[in-house]
Amino acid sequence: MSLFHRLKHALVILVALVAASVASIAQTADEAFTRLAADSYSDTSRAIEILVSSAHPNAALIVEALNDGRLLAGPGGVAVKTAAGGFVDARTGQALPAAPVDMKPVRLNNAVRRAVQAALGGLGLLNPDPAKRTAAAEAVFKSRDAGLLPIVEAAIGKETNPRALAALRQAQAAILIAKPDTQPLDRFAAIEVLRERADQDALATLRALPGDATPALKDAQAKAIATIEGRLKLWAAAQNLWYGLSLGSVLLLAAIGLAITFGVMGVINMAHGEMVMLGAYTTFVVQELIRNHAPWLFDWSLAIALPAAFVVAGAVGIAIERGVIRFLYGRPLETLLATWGISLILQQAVRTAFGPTNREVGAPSFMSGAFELGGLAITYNRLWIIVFAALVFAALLAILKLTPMGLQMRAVTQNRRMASAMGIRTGRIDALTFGLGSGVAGLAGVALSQIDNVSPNLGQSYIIDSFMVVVFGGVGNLWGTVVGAMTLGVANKLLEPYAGAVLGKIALLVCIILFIQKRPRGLFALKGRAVEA
Amino acid sequence: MNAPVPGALTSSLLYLDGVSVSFDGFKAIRGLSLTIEPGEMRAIIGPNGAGKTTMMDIITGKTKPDVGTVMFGGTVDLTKLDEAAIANLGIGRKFQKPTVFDSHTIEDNILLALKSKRSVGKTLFWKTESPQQKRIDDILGIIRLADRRDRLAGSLSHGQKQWLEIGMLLAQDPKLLLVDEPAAGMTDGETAQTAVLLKEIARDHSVIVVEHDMGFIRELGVKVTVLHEGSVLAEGPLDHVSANERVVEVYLGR
Amino acid sequence: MNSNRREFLGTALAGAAFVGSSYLPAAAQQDTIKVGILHSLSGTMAISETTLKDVMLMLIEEQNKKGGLLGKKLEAVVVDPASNWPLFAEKARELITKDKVAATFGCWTSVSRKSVLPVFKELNNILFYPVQYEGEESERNVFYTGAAPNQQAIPAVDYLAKEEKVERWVLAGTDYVYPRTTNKILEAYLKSKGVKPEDIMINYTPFGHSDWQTIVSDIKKFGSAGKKTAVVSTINGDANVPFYKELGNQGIKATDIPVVAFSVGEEELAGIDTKPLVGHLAAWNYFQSIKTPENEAFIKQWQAFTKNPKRVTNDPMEAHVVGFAMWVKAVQKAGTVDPDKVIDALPGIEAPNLTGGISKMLPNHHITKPVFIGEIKDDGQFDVVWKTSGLVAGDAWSKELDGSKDLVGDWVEKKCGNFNVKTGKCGAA
Amino acid sequence: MITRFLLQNMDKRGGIFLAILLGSAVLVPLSNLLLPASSPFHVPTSTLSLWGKYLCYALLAVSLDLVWGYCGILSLGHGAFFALGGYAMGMYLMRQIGSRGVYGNPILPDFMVFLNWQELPWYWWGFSSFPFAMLMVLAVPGLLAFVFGWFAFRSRVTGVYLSIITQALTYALLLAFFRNDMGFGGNNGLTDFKDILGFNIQAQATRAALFSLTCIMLAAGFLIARGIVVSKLGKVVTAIRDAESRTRFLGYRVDRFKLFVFTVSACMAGVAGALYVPQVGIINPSEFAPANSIETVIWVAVGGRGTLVGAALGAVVVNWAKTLFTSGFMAPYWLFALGGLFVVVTLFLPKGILGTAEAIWARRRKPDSTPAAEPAPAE
Repeated sequence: MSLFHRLKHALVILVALVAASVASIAQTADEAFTRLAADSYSDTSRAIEILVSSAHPNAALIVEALNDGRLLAGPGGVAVKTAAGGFVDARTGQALPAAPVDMKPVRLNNAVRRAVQAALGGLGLLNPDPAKRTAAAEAVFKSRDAGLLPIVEAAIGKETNPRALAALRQAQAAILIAKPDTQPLDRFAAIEVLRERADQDALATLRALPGDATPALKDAQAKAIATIEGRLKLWAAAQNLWYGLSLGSVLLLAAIGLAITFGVMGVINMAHGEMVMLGAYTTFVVQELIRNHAPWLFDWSLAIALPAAFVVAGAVGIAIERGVIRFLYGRPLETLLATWGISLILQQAVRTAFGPTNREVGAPSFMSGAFELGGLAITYNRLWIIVFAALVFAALLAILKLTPMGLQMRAVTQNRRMASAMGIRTGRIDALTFGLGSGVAGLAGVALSQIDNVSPNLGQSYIIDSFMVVVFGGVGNLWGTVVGAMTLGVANKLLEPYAGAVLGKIALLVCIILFIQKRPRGLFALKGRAVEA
Repeated sequence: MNAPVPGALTSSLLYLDGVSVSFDGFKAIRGLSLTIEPGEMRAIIGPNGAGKTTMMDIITGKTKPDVGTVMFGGTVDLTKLDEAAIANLGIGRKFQKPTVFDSHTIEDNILLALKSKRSVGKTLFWKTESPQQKRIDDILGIIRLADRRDRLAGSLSHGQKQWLEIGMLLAQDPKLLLVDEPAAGMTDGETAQTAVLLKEIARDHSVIVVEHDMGFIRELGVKVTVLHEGSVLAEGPLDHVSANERVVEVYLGR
Repeated sequence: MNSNRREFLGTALAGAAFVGSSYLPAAAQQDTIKVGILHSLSGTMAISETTLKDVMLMLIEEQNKKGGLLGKKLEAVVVDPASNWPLFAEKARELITKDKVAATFGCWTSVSRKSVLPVFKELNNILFYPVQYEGEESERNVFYTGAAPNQQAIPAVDYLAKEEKVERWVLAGTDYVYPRTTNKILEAYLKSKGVKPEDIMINYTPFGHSDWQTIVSDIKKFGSAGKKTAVVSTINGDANVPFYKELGNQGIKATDIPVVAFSVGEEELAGIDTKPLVGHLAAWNYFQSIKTPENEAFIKQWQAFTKNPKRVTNDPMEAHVVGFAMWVKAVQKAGTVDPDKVIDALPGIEAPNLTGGISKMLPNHHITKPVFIGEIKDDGQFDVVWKTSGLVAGDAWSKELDGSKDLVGDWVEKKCGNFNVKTGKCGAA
Repeated sequence: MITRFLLQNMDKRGGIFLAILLGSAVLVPLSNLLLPASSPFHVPTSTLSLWGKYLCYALLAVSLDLVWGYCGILSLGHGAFFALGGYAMGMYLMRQIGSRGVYGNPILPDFMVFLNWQELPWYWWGFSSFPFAMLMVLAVPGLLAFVFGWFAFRSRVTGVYLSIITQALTYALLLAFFRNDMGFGGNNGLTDFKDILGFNIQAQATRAALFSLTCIMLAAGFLIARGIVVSKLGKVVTAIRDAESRTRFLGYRVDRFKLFVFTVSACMAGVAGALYVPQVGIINPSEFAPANSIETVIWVAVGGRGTLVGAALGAVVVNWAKTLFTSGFMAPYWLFALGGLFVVVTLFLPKGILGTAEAIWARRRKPDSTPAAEPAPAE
């Protein structure tokens, strides 16, 4: 903290524009550049401090370069590699004719990184971009540095952007709460501001109220804390629900292909997980190709991987159906064994082809990061996965209900002989149905590559869960699969805070076992005398 | 042969009253009432979907009715019992599609059906005594399979399987037999023989026969109940029933 | 073998040991000296262990180029225990009795080591175990070339407390013995440094845990209490990738809440986009990025051997390099591959490690190692930000745990692995 | 009565199998202990313990064949019963270590000392007594099977659904036993055993005795299973497999028969696990892995479902192949071989080795006779 502290004090000086002699700037700058070249974290931190406090004309340039790893230093001096690829002398700002020879990038550790961010943040209070000002105010809020109060208050006076203004007021409130000599009236106002902010950080700030505050203040503080905690509890429940839905959508993706092969065709495909794995590896291969040949397409890599994964997994599925499963219709348990064997072969084949280690699948920019929605933190990748799961489900439903192929599939499922008599090529439909189920598993693989390992073991970790979802939801009913997946996902996440991840999962498994006793054919089972032959 | 038990609600052997059941909104049986007297043989006819098999399912405990009374022997409420208990009360059933144990020998099929204690312990330490062996031999004689007793049931022809299943019913020695389309898929000769066999059985058992084959029913010469859309349409001797306009309408379409 | 009935019917253990040891000189008379490699090549552990098999093949090939050992060529015997623990025991027995290996290099998980341990004891052979583990073990037939907890966990915590001013700790691990023990040790250590119990959060997850949303958000919550917070991760294997992905997505940056991991190395990072993870830490005894001539030569050799210029190296590989060098020296010193003589020769043997130091085999069968703290870089490598001034001796028994603080392993003087300094006896308290 | 029960209708195949087992029970240990290693008839200790392991698997396979081959219940969780039996034995062996553990605690096993357990959990009480432990070897798997089966069979969960929930059962147990808080040693399981009934567990004589005992228990398990199968109860059970509802309409309480067979089978699997642990030297939660249970199914399928002897044969053959395939140049290809085996057996050898061999034999002898009893697909 002390570094931060000093830095802020330095900023006061900077902002107040206390005149500094050109000579002293030059002298301190000398020290800073020597330190930058010293290859020591503490020297680097100190150098930043000096540069910023002495208002070196190139301070922003240097600090930003350091942050991006573009700052080079060595016995020959300090240079900045510009974004365009050229080189600039850090001291003079003049372009260098060629890449400097004896310089290495200045290294960062977390301490240096924090110093850099603080420097950027402090500089940011005056940034013309309101978003940067907001971020800077947020940094001040977290530091609660009393030395910055005058600047913050000055900034409030000039601020026109409402978001930045709110952030600045909160920063002011945070400083006022913690500062020992604040007037009680100001503190009351500060507590009110924090109560309105009402998040985890506000809570932490409120607790920083010094112990010698008046009883009335303490009372207000306690009330504000209670209000915030109550609100947070509600948000926490909502957040949990969100996690549950997100887990549910992952389960749905993993299980929905199975709902086709198992639910519609009655084929126990233990190699289903491997179809998911193949989808994930297809994503990897597509991304490798894009990285090597067309890097500008990277953000589209998943979109390109989707049809590829569908085709790869679907084709493997069709091959399995034609090669093995079609000889085993009417013998579900034998199918189970054969497909288990296939799953072992596929796993080891992938291990041989791609190596046993995890493969890196990158996230396109639109799937990285998170945003806040009220008190909810929503990560983009989870959001996209939920959307994707819904789309896949809708598409599948449409295929089954609306297309001629779906009609034929249902016909074959319900009465093979009759369908055959009506001219449907049942063998072809079997293969296509299985291919569809496998292809959908491949699509799931693309999505799962974003949140899980891309390794030969990927599929195995989902197979039991997938079966649970399908069986729980009721075989032969796609809606049942959705309800099953969401129920299991939410139940799992609601149990987790109380029972822990492991016990929660065990409890859920036991519940499913008991549930199947009650409804042997799942939540949405077909009834009727035809059920048992 | 079965005197009504004292305190019984009815003297009939089987008594169905106001029975209804529906599957996913489809009413398979609606307000069905039916009475079978001890020693009676009854034929049940009706077009496809009339609820014949569902009725059998209800009597044998496979399906539970939504509403209605099903009493056996005047005192026992069949809706409260499961299949095994009902079978042990003395209700035997022969399925439409002959269902025998394909991987057992013909003799073992009869042995399994033979009236005896059905508990786990009793079967584990079972030893076939000579009276039981004699009964098995008798039945094998009746169903004309004595010379093939060591063959696997799976190797029998369709008609022989029907007989074997009737033989198994005999071995069970039930008070009431439910026979679902015994003549289906048989040659004319076999059909005639089956009718003779059933009449023989009916001498000391109550029998319900479900059948499509009018000739077969005529041969049996018993009271007929016509089912339609889950309830009784007509009842009486075959000639009487076949003269009924509604019955003709149902069978021949409008 | 001129044995008679009585000998065999005598004390049976002696008999078994006799059978075991009497085979080995016979093996030595053959043309080659066999070295067993006991790493899973299929199943879930293949992800980590296959590499170690390749390293061993490379080292043996290298030694043969130098003329072999005791004038004979070395011969690698590779078996695949298929990530199946009982199969590990079976394969160990096969290596020793059927293939008559002089020593075995192998195992990764603790349970696989525990599974083969009785076999190595019974048949009196040598196992080199290259992975960091929970300690609390010192066996005559096993040489532990990976880190004990005091060579990895405690220096890392010290670093965070000192350099990053961490006051609040999340100890997150997979629920098995290594994290449990390490966290027990760390908890005791932190408390002894004045950390309050409410500033320590301990969390365990199952193997292969993939849904980290709740736990990461809990960590975030725990970290927003105003004090600097860090996560000490003993999360194992496959669970790391989804964990780090979730960290990145929920925006937990190393500057806010740094995560220091003990099971995440270059190989694991090869499966992750490390850009969001820059600054998170790992503590190891070796990093590929360490610039020493030995290490650069090794990396070059390895990439040439695997014909893959991008192939990474990691800590357990270095452990095998050091262990193999020590074994070679001990065999040369003993003049034989007879396990008893080699076991006696090993303590005190020194071999250069790849980071510029000289590691030494200690009487407790652990080795001295330097400790490095590295920060993850955006290219999947580590940038060493701190290291111990010298080499740290591996403690078989943790000083932080009540049960083991009085125990030392000493196979040279005391001839036992659990000598109790209080009672002055081996084992029994 | 018991002898009559066990030996009724003994056929040639069963007789040969029994003779081999009992012969091995006597001759192999003798050869191991008495013959010098140079003798061509000497059985080395490593072979002894390897085959001891195979025979434990064979007993597990026989128990699975009893429920799957004859009753049509495809249990994908039989490994759970095996592991529970193993844990019961392991707990006994742990308690036998006494104060010889590394920490020298006379009561607590090492892993408890190490994680600061203060006292022995209640479910460990009594395991220092061998008879009690042996009772538990039977009772724990038996009870679990009984409770599980009571629920499942009563509510008529059959076929694939049953398979999937048995898999869920063993998976739940896997997760539970992984937890260190359960007090079963977590992932490391129970290990470092010293002696059994006072005999050193690593001694050659003990190993020989354990091998002998395994042969005898396999023979006993085979006899019991065979006794059940050829009795009238066995016929009922087979009838259930082929036509469950028909059996019900004959008045048999299908759930009770299934429950009986399932429980007996679980106890048998428990015994197999109990014999396995002292010979392998470790028991850990990975034995609960669903993959292990599925592998057991393939042993039975390879040997010949519904033949008992075939199941034992399948277990030995597959595991022998595993030993072979996981060494030398074939090492990385074991999973291909295993996976291929699953596919080939289901496609081309639905009756397994023994069933196919028998069919060929029967055809050659009596070209016109009906094929042997063919296990119909279980639905």
